[in-house]
Amino acid sequence: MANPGKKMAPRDNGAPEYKKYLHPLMVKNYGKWKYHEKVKPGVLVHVAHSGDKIYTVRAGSPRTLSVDTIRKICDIADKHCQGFLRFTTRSNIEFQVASAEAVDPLIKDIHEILGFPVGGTGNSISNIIHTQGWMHCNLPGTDAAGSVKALMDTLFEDFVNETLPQRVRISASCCQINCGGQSDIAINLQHHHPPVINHNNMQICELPKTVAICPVAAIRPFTVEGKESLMVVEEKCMYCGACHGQCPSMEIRDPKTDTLAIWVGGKTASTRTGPSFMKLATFGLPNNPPRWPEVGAAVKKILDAYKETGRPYERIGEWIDRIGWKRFFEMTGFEFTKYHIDTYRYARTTYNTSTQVRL
Amino acid sequence: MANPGKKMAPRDNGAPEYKKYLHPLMVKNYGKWKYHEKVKPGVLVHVAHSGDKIYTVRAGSPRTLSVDTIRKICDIADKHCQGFLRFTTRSNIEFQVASAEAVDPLIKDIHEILGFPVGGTGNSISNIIHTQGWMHCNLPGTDAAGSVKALMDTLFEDFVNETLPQRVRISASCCQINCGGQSDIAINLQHHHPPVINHNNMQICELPKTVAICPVAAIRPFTVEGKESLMVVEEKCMYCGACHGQCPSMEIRDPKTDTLAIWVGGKTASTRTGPSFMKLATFGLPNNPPRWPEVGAAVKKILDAYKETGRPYERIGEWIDRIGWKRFFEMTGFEFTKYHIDTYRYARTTYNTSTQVRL
Amino acid sequence: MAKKWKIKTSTPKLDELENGPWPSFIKELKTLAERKPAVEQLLGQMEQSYETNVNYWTGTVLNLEGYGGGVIARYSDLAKKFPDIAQFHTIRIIEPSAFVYSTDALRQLCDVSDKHSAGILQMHGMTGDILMLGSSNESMHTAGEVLMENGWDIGGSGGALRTLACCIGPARCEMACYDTLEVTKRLTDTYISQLHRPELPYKFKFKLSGCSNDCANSMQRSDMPIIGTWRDNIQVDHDEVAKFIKEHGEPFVVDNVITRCPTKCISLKNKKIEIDDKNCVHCMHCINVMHKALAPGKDKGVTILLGGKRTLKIGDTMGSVLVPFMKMETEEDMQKLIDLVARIWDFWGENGLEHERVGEFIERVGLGTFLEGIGIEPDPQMVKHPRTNSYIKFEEYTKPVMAGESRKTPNVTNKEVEGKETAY
Amino acid sequence: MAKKWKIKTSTPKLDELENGPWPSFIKELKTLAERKPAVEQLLGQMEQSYETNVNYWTGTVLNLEGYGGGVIARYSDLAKKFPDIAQFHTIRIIEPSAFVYSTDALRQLCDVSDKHSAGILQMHGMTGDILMLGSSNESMHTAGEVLMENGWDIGGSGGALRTLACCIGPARCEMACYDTLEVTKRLTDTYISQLHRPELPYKFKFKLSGCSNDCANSMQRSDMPIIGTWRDNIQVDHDEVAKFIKEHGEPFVVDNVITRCPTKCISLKNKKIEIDDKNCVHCMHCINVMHKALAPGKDKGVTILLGGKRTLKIGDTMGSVLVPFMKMETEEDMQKLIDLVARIWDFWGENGLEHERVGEFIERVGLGTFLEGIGIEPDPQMVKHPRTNSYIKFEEYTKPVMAGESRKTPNVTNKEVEGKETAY
Ligand code: SRM
Ligand code: SRM
Ligand code: SRM
Ligand code: SRM
Ligand code: SF4
Ligand code: SF4
Ligand code: SF4
Ligand code: SF4
Ligand code: SF4
Ligand code: SF4
Ligand code: SF4
Ligand code: SF4
Repeated sequence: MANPGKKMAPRDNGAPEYKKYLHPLMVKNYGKWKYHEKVKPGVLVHVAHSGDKIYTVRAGSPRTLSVDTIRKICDIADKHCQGFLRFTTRSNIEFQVASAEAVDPLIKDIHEILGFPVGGTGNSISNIIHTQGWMHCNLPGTDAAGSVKALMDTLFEDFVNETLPQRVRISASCCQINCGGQSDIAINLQHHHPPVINHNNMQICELPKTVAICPVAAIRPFTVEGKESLMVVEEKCMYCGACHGQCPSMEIRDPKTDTLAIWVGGKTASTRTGPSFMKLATFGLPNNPPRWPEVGAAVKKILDAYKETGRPYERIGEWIDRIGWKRFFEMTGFEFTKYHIDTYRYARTTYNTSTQVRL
Repeated sequence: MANPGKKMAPRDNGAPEYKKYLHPLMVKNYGKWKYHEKVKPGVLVHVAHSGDKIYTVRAGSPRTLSVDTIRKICDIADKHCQGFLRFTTRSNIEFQVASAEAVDPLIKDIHEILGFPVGGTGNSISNIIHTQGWMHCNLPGTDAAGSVKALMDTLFEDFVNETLPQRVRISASCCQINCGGQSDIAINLQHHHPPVINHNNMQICELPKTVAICPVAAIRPFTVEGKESLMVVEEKCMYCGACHGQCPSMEIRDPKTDTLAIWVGGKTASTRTGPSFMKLATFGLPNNPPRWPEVGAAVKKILDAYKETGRPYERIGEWIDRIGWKRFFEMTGFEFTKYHIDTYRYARTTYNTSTQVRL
Repeated sequence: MAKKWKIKTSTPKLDELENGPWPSFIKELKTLAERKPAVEQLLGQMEQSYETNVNYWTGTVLNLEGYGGGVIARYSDLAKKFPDIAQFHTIRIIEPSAFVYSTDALRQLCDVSDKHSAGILQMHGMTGDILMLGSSNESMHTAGEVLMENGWDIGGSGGALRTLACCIGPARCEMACYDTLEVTKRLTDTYISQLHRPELPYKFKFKLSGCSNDCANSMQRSDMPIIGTWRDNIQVDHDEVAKFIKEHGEPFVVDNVITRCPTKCISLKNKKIEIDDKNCVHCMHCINVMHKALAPGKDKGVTILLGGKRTLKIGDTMGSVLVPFMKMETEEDMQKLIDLVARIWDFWGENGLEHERVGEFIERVGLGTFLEGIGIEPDPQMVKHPRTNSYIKFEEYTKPVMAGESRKTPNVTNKEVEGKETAY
Repeated sequence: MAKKWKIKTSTPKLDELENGPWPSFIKELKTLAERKPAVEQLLGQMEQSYETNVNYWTGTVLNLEGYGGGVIARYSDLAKKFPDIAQFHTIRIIEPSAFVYSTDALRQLCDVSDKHSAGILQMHGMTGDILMLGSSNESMHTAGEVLMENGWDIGGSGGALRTLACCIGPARCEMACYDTLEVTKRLTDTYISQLHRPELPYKFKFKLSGCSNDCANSMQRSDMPIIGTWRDNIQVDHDEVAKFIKEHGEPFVVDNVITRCPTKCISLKNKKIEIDDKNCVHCMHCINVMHKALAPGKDKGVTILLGGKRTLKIGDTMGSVLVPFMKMETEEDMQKLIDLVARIWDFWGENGLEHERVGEFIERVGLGTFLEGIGIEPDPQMVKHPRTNSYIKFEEYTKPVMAGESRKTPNVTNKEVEGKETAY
């Protein structure tokens, strides 16, 4: 056991040896899979060239887990899965078994011992990826985990069923930095005005760095009551918050005016239409803990419209491209405002430079 | 007759009364056309709801016409077309007759009296639109009309026949300002270095305007031997020539280094894929009067590749989009260089941000 | 009229441009050179350019007195050698809509050109004007006056409105969705003063096409493209559809019509064409291919776009949608259009920088701000898609600066935050 | 281990997040709160945030001595009220490739977390790390040391390389075109020092996906996406194609496969699938839909992209193609990749500004200049299309300025032109 006072000796262990952590069927058939099939929502079977089959049961997870729960997860994996399991890139838990018969008893234990749902495969809404929020980050204006929990309750049926036109990925982030990243539907917190500066608390050493970080050169050195500080040229500032990440005394957040925005059509896969950025659907939703009902209602509107008119294999962005943004705004009832029109660097490339309009 | 010395009295005549200049069949069936058909290359027939037919014969023209030739054109129109004719948006001449039988005698006169070819309709290469060049402009680095004449000689068969996958529009411009505009294939003159300043000839009054016109703020006030002048920050300048339009003493042209470039895929119609900008195909072609053979050869390469693999209704830009730029450069033999990669304002939007590559 | 002149200048380079099947502009010039010394000297100067790759024209601003814009003045740098082209100006004459002429009208132009300038007419300039080349400072006034007397007028230059241009439209095209010729004339007449006198931050061009095929090249080459369209259903003649399918075969229709529709809203079911007109974007393609069977709807009008221009300064721009649909039939409709133009010119006129095209202005202030300035509601059809970045400037807080509005001391945020508990 | 603790803090707002069918993170915390005062106080602070919408964490830079990056330090602004979370740091632990675990390994992590921090594990952070929340300045060292002793390692923060992440790839997916798990481990091990110690202008992320489906979200969320592909023909099992068509019908295949191919290079002729592989862009769509009948080719490798990141400063970027194809099987291939990374880090490292992601750097200097800097030939596959503006900077004349290279006196052009004849 280490001595807390002692300086640690640098050791470059590197990545854990994943090979020790693979289910035996994965080791055997590594790189030799032939195809997969859907068994039922939350359950997939992968068939190897050898004829081997591996059944995967995907369970939802709140991502933030107590060690107590993880130990229970391990118990289940020991009992059913030869002591192996994995997590997905969306924080779901995947348990693997070697036979079809083993699936239902496994699911039973997941439900009863963990109380976690099984789903998230195929044309469902998988787990919402999200960020630290008020649990840990220094920058949040909202609690991503909280709004995600409330939203997943609302969308629960779409996690355990596969009835959407295509998979729907959702992310939620607690500030404009957006560590949650792009998704079919992305929720984030928006700032409504330039940073407010706490001149008393100004950390002088950071000033030049803070000046340099502003993408629109809105920050200038400034002297207040003899003390060096900074000021912000309001016309230039577009409330990005980059300075706030650099300097805590540039306060970009404002509990009175910060709101939530919803974005649609982000996609990372290069399938068919290629990756695409998320686009603003609606903004100005109140930051309303503990259950953010307005966010749930807005997401529902998008999903209802998508379910009504989306075609198979059409991701949300592709669906909107086909029906047109006019129809999207009509169907969802969101207002299209001047704020939806881009104003940043590549704004002009987003204008409709054709006569192609729906009338 | 006006007195040359006398100040003219302002008169706002406005546009000529086009109604007086319409062929009688056009007047009668104005707005009541039903469909058209191709008769043969250079000849179209438009059929009205009334059953009337009007035959249009399209003749090529060098655009720059002597009054002598125009009078001959008038003679032909008087003889065959009831005294009416028109020009197209690409400087072709259109003669109109009321019956199929009248077509060939008209063509005979066009050929014999004018020596102009008939063609330019449908899937042909129509007249090349072009600019003033050394005949009149103050900015040219080449003679658009000359290179166009030489090029149309080369492409003559494609004017009088309709054997391309789709219409091909070509334009030629004598400087980077490019009054000729975008086209399926566009030729222009490229500058290779920042403007050279003639300090002796500097028109002082223009200096602030010239400083202001530079899109990249490369021009700064400067004093040479006590005289006010300007200087150019080379790193910033991208040789656009905007300053030269404003101030003749900012000489952007250089007979030793100016070259010609060829661009492809410009399109103004919103059909199918929407309008698109022209893209750099090749550059550095010598500015080689009187017949610019290198330009003709390069255009030929593009057309040959297009003829070989273009599909019906596919404009050049749409064709390249389908086969990919890699193939385009392979088929034409043009080198893809770092200069083909955009460096201007929207450069990033032109990068391939997907895994979609042809291998 | 002018007496014969013997060509003495040798032009070996230019002579090579008399060869080949395409009509030669050099031949045109030589015809004239026989009786016009200026044209011979023009050939001489051009020959020298062909040898040196150097241009010998210098331009300055020159106005037809009382009229303002419309003349492009050129002085030869080789005037010592070629005295008759020391001044060699072009007059930009406003062409009739859709470039239609009676031979009488054309002959009249020829006579003016022959008498008062070099006898060279370019039919037409890229903007659309009739270009009459080769007047001197003096003869340009005479030529101008004669033209005026005969009802012609001259086009724009400098910071003025430019001559309009349009496609043949309803005069001879079944695709036309509005009267391009008439609207072109009406707008020209309405704005004739702006065509003569520079009043705008910079040049402004209208081009009018009867449908999305855009035969007038308006999208790329005009500040305000006005393009015909319709808002009801495409007219389908089912008998003609059947004939077309019989003639060309189903695969042809699938490959060349169905799969080419940008929104995939047209389909072939049981040998019948079905169109989901709600999703049609009026691109014209299916109609172009099957023009006997399909036709634009009956409830026609125009889409109005803004901001197209060539590459100078900010790189090429195309017009972008300003008014997705507007009727263009009655006097009222025309007044609406004129009102719209007024609002644009007012806002851009007040806030645009010198030499700033309207597209550059929109790029600088942003389309949203621009719409607010001219009093038009934002519409999702104006954009390909909404913004992709979260950098929204909520203007209830900070308004963007307009040109001329620059504040000496910038508005800064340096308020104190309310105290936060601190602990360590 | 830790003794039971009685929760006294009331959290009415948070309690509402215990309702509903989805697993509750609040329940997770409450479980721990019963025996961990820090977690109870965490709940207390969060409850206050839920009431005020104010966040109460302040961050500073804190390094695990001798290791550099890997800890995200947090100090509570409410430490007076909640003393046990005065320090509440997160340790970023490098996860195994593709997030696979034995229960032994997981239990080991649980024990460390339970003993030396709050007992909260996030599986996983958005970058891919195992996040162990709730250490103090002191316990973080102990926790770190125990982890190290057991073979774990910690992830990046600040200007360091970040923990890599990859999809399940060959371990359980038939689409995988290369060994994402192995390459992830190899790269991690190779660059472990960069993961610990900030040496780069700013953070750098690799994400690895076995095919274009990009299940690791690499395109949008990593500086260097490495994505599997192939360069020979798609493998077609014609019997399975026939079965698929029989089962789903031809129209389904046309509507969902044929018409969805981005380059329309796949067609259905006489009930047979034909692919013009030269035009296939390896998008995976047809294979996704007909995955029993179609499979990626046999000559597999990777496409390497560069420059993806989230929105900060320049707006979102996606990776763009750097190497269209590269084999990724042998030790040699791996060395090539490592060499490529070295060239990128060298050039960006030398010329990048502080806090400048590689995508921002490329945007600033231009892709062409960047390629030259790292010694890679331009390839048309790197762009959607060549430039559309004529503003080419021919660098034989003027070279772009690199960061740090700013010339005090700018290079100016003020040479005289050779005399031109002037006349008037
Ligand atoms: C398990 C996982 C990989 C991992 O290493 O963890 C995975 C596994 C599979 N993905 Fe994925 N994808 C996984 C995250 C993703 C992501 C990333 C994400 O969700 O954040 C994407 C990119 C989404 C995007 O574009 O924004 C992704 C885009 C795809 C696609 C492309 C979808 C499309 O746009 O067409 C396919 C192809 C398909 O659906 O046939 C795909 C297909 C698959 C297949 C069918 C691959 C296979 O043959 O095994 C796997 C089962 C899918 C299912 O859920 O039914 N997977 N897949 C990830 C599960 C996340 C989860 O818990 O829900
Ligand atoms: C006469 C003219 C209009 C005028 O007022 O002068 C004209 C006339 C017609 N155009 Fe056009 N177009 C004319 C210039 C253009 C231009 C502008 C240009 O060439 O600079 C374009 C835009 C080109 C571009 O996108 O860059 C143009 C794009 C079209 C298209 C769309 C083509 C496409 O991309 O699919 C059609 C539709 C078609 O081909 O079926 C079209 C169709 C037609 C039709 C068939 C319309 C009709 O039903 O009468 C006419 C006969 C076409 C032919 O030549 O076979 N016309 N057409 C112009 C002839 C120019 C010439 O002398 O060659
Ligand atoms: C004559 C003409 C070319 C031709 O041979 O047909 C022409 C010739 C000139 N153009 Fe142009 N432009 C002509 C149509 C165009 C077009 C095409 C069009 O209007 O459809 C364009 C592209 C569209 C646009 O407006 O951008 C065009 C874009 C320019 C520009 C670049 C504007 C820009 O913002 O990108 C300039 C330079 C400027 O405005 O500063 C320019 C400037 C000029 C000047 C005035 C150069 C100068 O600054 O002295 C040229 C005078 C030449 C001369 O000696 O007569 N010309 N110019 C065309 C006008 C004839 C007419 O009135 O019919
Ligand atoms: C913990 C995590 C969110 C989560 O709940 O999972 C996170 C949390 C933070 N991110 Fe992040 N980012 C996390 C993944 C991401 C991702 C997603 C990814 O890596 O796939 C992104 C988008 C991709 C990218 O790299 O751009 C992301 C984009 C940022 C940015 C914006 C970078 C940009 O250039 O746009 C910042 C701000 C910065 O770098 O200045 C940032 C900064 C931060 C900081 C360090 C805020 C700060 O400056 O103090 C947050 C610390 C929170 C905390 O208290 O732990 N984080 N961050 C993720 C890291 C966990 C892990 O190691 O596994
Ligand atoms: S999104 Fe913002 S507030 Fe949330 S974890 Fe990331 S940096 Fe922190
Ligand atoms: S919020 Fe962004 S734009 Fe505003 S001052 Fe800070 S860094 Fe600059
Ligand atoms: S392209 Fe340039 S040189 Fe040619 S006419 Fe236009 S402005 Fe003059
Ligand atoms: S050529 Fe263009 S970029 Fe260079 S100094 Fe002149 S205006 Fe500026
Ligand atoms: S733009 Fe349309 S209406 Fe005008 S000529 Fe072309 S096809 Fe006819
Ligand atoms: S006009 Fe264009 S968008 Fe409309 S149905 Fe025809 S092809 Fe489709
Ligand atoms: S990215 Fe491709 S290889 Fe990796 S898990 Fe997804 S489908 Fe399989
Ligand atoms: S992988 Fe994509 S591009 Fe290739 S054939 Fe299939 S659908 Fe077409």
